[in-house]
Amino acid sequence: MNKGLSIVLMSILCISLIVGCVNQGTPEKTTTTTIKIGSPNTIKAANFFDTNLGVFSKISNLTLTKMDENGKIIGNMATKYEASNNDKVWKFYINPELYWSDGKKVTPEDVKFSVEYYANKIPYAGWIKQRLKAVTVIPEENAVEILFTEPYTRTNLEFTTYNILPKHVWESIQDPMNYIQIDNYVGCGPFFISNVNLDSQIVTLKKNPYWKGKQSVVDTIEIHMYKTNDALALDLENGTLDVYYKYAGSYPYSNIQKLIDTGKYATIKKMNVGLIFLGMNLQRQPMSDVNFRNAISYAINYDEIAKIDALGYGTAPNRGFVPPTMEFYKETPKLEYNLEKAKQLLNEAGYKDGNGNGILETTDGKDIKLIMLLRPEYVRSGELVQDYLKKVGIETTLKSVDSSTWISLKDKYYYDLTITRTTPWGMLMHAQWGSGYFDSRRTGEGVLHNLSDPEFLKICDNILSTTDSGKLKIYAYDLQDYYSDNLPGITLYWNENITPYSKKFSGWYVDPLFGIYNTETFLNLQKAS
Amino acid sequence: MTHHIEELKKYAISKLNLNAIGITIFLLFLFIAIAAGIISPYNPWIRFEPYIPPNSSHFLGTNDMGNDILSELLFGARVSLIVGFGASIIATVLGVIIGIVSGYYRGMMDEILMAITDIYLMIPRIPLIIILAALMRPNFWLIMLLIGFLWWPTTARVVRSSTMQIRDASFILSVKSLGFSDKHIILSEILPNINHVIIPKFMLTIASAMFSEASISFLGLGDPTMKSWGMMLNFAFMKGGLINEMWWWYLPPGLCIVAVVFSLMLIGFSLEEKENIVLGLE
Amino acid sequence: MKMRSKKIARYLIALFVIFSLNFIIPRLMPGDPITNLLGEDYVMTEESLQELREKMGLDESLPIQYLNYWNGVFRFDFGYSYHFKGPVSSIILSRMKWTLLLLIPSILFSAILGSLMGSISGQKSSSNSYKTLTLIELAFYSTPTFFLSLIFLYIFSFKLGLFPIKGFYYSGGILDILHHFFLPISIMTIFLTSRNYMIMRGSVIQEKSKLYVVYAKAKGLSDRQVLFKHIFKNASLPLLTLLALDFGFILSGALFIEIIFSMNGMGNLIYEALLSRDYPVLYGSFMIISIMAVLANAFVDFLYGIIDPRISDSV
Amino acid sequence: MKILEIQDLNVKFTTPIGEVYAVNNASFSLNANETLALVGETGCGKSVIANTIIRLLPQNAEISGNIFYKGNNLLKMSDREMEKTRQQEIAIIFQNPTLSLNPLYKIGDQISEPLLVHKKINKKEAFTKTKKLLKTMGFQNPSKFTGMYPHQLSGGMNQRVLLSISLTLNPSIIIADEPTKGLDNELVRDIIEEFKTVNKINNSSLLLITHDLSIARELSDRIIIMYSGDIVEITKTESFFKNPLHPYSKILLNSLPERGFNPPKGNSPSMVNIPKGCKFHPRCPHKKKICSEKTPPIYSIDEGDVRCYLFQ
Amino acid sequence: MLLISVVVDCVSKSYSYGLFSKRYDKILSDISLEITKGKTVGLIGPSGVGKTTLAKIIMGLEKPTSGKILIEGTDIWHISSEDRNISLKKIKMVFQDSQGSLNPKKTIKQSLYETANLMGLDVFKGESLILELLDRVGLSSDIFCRYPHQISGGQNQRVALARILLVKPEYVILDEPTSALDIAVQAQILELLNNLQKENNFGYLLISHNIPLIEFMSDKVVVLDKGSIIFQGDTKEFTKFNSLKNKNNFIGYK
Repeated sequence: MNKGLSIVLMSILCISLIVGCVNQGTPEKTTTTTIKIGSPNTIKAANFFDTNLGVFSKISNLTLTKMDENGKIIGNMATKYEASNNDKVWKFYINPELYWSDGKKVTPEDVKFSVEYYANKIPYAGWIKQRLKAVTVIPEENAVEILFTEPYTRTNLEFTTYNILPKHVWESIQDPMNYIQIDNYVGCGPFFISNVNLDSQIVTLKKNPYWKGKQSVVDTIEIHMYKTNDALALDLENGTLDVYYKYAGSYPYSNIQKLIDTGKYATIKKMNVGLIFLGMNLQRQPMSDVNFRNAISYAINYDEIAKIDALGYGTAPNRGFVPPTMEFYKETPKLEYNLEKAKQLLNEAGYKDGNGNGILETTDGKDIKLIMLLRPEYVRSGELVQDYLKKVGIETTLKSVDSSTWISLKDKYYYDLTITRTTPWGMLMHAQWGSGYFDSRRTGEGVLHNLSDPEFLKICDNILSTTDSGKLKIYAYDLQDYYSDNLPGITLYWNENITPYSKKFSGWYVDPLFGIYNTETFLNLQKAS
Repeated sequence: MTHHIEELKKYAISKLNLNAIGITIFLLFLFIAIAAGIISPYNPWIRFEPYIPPNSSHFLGTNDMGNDILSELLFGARVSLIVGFGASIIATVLGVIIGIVSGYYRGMMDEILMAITDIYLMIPRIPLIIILAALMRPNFWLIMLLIGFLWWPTTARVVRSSTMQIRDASFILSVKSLGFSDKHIILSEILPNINHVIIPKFMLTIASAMFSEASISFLGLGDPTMKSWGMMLNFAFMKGGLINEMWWWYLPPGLCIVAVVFSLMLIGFSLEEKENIVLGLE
Repeated sequence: MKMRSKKIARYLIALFVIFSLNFIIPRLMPGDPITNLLGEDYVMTEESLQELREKMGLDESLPIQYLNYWNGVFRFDFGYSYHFKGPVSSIILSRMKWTLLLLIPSILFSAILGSLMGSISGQKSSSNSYKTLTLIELAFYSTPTFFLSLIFLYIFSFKLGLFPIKGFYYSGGILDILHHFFLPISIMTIFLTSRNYMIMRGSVIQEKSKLYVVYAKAKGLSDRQVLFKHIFKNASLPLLTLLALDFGFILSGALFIEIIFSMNGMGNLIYEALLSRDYPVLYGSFMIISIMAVLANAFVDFLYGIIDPRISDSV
Repeated sequence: MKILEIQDLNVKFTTPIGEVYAVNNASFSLNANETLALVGETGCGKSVIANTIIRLLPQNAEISGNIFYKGNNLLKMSDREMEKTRQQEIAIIFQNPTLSLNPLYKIGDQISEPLLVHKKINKKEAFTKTKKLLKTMGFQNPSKFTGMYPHQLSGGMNQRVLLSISLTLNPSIIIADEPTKGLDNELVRDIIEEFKTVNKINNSSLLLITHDLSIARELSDRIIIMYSGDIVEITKTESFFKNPLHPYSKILLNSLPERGFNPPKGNSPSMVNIPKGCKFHPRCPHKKKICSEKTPPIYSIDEGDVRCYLFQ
Repeated sequence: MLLISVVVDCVSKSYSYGLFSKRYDKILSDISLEITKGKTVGLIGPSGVGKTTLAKIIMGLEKPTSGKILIEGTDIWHISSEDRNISLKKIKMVFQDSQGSLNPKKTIKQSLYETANLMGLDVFKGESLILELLDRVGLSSDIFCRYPHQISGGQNQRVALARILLVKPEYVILDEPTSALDIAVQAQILELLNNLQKENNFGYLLISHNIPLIEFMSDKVVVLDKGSIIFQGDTKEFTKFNSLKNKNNFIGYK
């Protein structure tokens, strides 16, 4: 019987080696150029309006506008755009050289259809529905005019995120949110989505044969989706992939050095528009006290957090919240780590350890014991902050929850402190400069909506009522000063987004919104010699 | 039982000494858990330079926070064993009570209790505990309670079937006829006679609980404030320990879990084999 | 007949309770499923939220929701998933086939390997080489699946480059699928084999002290004949039962393997549904697993009836 | 003709509580066509002898001596040879018939199994033979019977199945280890009849191991009395009941119902605390000094062999 | 007469299966007999006719489906459970499986002491009484620290008897008390039983399938078959009945 067993085991070993080797030998097809992107952003359904597929389709279904390298909004599908009548009428001139991947021409009708389609069918485009009066096509100018019932200054910014759809394909689709299509999403960019395969977790984009613009050297783009960062990192190190992409995110800092050591990759470092911050429940004592907030801002060792959590890819932030990469950034005082000052400020603000148990008390004599609500990825920062606060006499309990629970608990204001991040789009939403995270009149998954100070709301409204860049600058400064004085959120660090790419290709282009994933990148990519 | 086998059995001695290995490993870890405060080189919460590879002052280097990994590991023994023991005590107490009541009193009570047990057994436990852990927010004690309250059915079944085997034994009938109370019979007559199924089951439950705690922690649903081995592993994988080949970070907690679970299973299985009881079934 | 109807009643009650649990537990959880329908940074008006809520029936009172829930169960309609964009039943079916592709070969291989090795080891329980084998198998049994998967992934896929790191397939060919499945199936097989091995070993050790085994030897059967003609069949009964009872356990092993190998199967589906609080998918998955677990138990009961005549006679 | 000869058999077990001398210097022989009863109290080592003959003792047994079967020493046989000897030459029946049969197989399969294993004939043939055998054993409807499972039959029926199995290959020796223990009087009656039938239709020798003197009386030609691992008396059955030799034999007979349940004094020694010298001496009414010092040898006298200094 | 006996009056027992089922298995039907102090009633019949069930019913371990159990005139199922327990104290039972009737995990000493405690005896009095009783049943105190499996079947049965003597019953049911014992030991135990009866004026119900034993021990014999009594009378009549029946191959052999 021993013999029989060993035969079984041997044959299993043999099969494994054969299977392993046969597939090893599959030769790379050299006739076509394929870019393989590894991404931790996974798609749940082959639905065009899936958050991540929406990002991936930015190069297949162009948006009306886009953001350039410097954060300025420029035309994309529209060669140019203009706003008139107090920002109520927006006119977009459509590039006449665009063709859908099935050969039909892109017309203003498609844009009109898309805008109305979003307004009527797509829940997250509710703002369009609320304001939209009419969309008119001006055929002679190859343009569309979008008319709103009220002024909307952020239209050009909003339209950086809406992929224009081919009317002849989508008009028959009644329920787009639940529409599933695996092959051939007709697109008008240099590439179109040719296949969304969830079983192999690959999204494939092929060259749009009717693309009239600059021709890419890339024939196929494959986006390989991974459920764990480890597997993704291993495939990158293997050289199976060409580039890493995560929407609004960086390659994990801890894995970068190893990847660079393979010699196959270079990195693009770009200051993140988003950031990591300590949010506070401003409706509760003692966080509602600006002096308290100010005092604890001195208790945090920003350099250490940046070192431990961002591994040197982070920098100590300013009191003005907004990172330098944003338009109209104002230099506000640096956030400072000064334990003595923190203690002194707390003392001055009336937080004293009256009963000598090592924990400070609020003015009404209760020990300050705070609950810090965290999603798992911020646990380490949380541990650090907990330790810092302990040093000034504040007890903190960490509660780590999954993201849905986090959302529901923070919406119910069941927390004292939380650590969360802002995304590039998030920094731009609402009245920009991160205001969308604080304005109590809003709701949303990632936002705290905990600030109802009239002064703050006024600044937001000011921003929302103008497209004039001179005025905007003033208001932006106001907002940053407000942050600096009131500290509704304390930035922990500003960080850099690192995107590793294979040295086999060069010509990567990065925009602040979508990182390297944009048409420019794929049109400019060159095989490195 | 046949006399023939009885006669031969009297002569047979168990040659299984595997559990000596198990007991040695387990006692070693028990010692570590108890003496963690004395034998660990540092306080596991103190921060040194992060990501230091092993050297003479940090035998297993430091982690992403700069905590000494060896100290974390030694303190982790305490946390992991408490989870295991706590959960197992709850599960065993529940299982024994339900099993004995069901097996001793039989009848309607038995029908109902066993129906509940069967249903419990069919529920996919790991997914359920993942949900419940997410629902009630990860907390060390809570995870322990949850595992305890979900892991009793197998014990209950074994205890029930052993109880049923001996409830009609003459010695139970004779003490019953002598006028002893049910309480006395259960505690003093039945319990000592089913010890041999409870103890290995208890050991296996500890192993299973530690195993589950590690799995839950790996999904990020563990208690981040407790440095259990599962949480250490979670951070090691989350912060690039595997990718950066920092074997000193992810292997030790992994191997410790394996070793303790291994030792407990070894003890459990050896005891079960000795008593010829298969895993948990009638 | 009585035993059988009692068994059936018990299975039905089990299903009822499990189904009801599936209804209750997700609703006890904090986190509004509506918020999870939207992307992180998008804003939504309260009306459209309300509209969606109505569409999903979340605005009804709990008893009504419960009735609707049962109504769905009977029509095999597990609702609609806004996350996965489709009827839950078809989502589950499409995922299930891959999970079964992972599970069925592993269960089969492990049943064969585990029971063979376990029974031989049980018969020769005092032999040192089999004691060593037992230690090795026990070590595998003691290793959490995720840990084993990560180590294997690292060694075989990364260091040796033998197998792909993620997914079910790349190009879709049979060899390609095999290539992708080899490592996950191997891990699952190793894990389940160790488990079957331990069960079988214990069971054989128990059986071999029984009189019929001694008698079989006295009939002049060799050790191997005794093992495979007599002990094996009797000893495999507990293995069968445990295989059915621990269906959920086996499936959760698959969950971790699927996450680590980025495989889009049932395990990952549950995990994703859990993180996004996708009630319909959660119910659906749990229900399918529960139905499968109950069916597995019923099937084993049925098998028992065939294998063990004492059972069918006591009916 | 001696078909089985046991010479100086010693069986010792090493156990946690010490060494157990289960059989000491046992020598006896079994003649062709003879029924030999091995009688003794529980734990006196009689079953150990049976299991030693077919070599089914646990591994911690230490055996010395010789067991010659038709001139071959069974204790020196290879495992392979021994497997062939079992059932074909020497068959055994255990005391608990229901537990001796595999609960998961049909009676027919279990009866024909020795034919399949040893004779390598096909299943159909084996079944035909099985049914024929069952008919001769007095089963009216063998076809129905072969399709049943052990649990569907009574203990007595199963005992008959075991007997049938032991006859399948016409062995030279059948060992019956307490075939009637735990059975009702009625069944005991039946089993005795069965054995008588077997003796008629089969020319095999029977080694009957029992603690029940009445069965020994009904079935056996000769009788061996064991006490605490020692053979104390070997005699013709008839003469044993008329004139027992050993003092132990006497008290044994006196405690029989028909002799008025006369209780002996004292208890048999336990396995580990065996008295020196004659093991029976603490209870013996005739004990002499030498009895507590030296184990008496076997003395052969007219009526039989006896291990007692009274016959010096 | 009633006051110094245990009377089984028209007792029937059936078991029903399942919750909703109507299926009954009738084990005993209309059994009546009387156990008198100082006398032995032999109960004989093939196995599986309900002898043990009857014993359990008399012991109060099971409730009869119909009929009465009167212990010295008290119908035990028509009184409170406390009163029943008091009545039942008068009846004790000796089991067939001598080895199994003592807890294998307890030493002989523990088993006996527990019983003494139950009887409310203090340690001192208990110990002397136990020693006395051990002597009475023919055991020396050196078996005190042994476990049941370390002593022989006969000794176990003696311990069981000693334990019963401790609780001072008036009636003892002997369920196959010697069938697992060797013949020589059987004779010893029977002698002991007879002596104990003489000393304590016990009423015995002796259950056995061994005819010579029944004839040897009993004053009256009851023959049970298929749940009903087919014969009841004194031993002489029984011998006659038996030899008659024996021609039709009814019970056993000699």
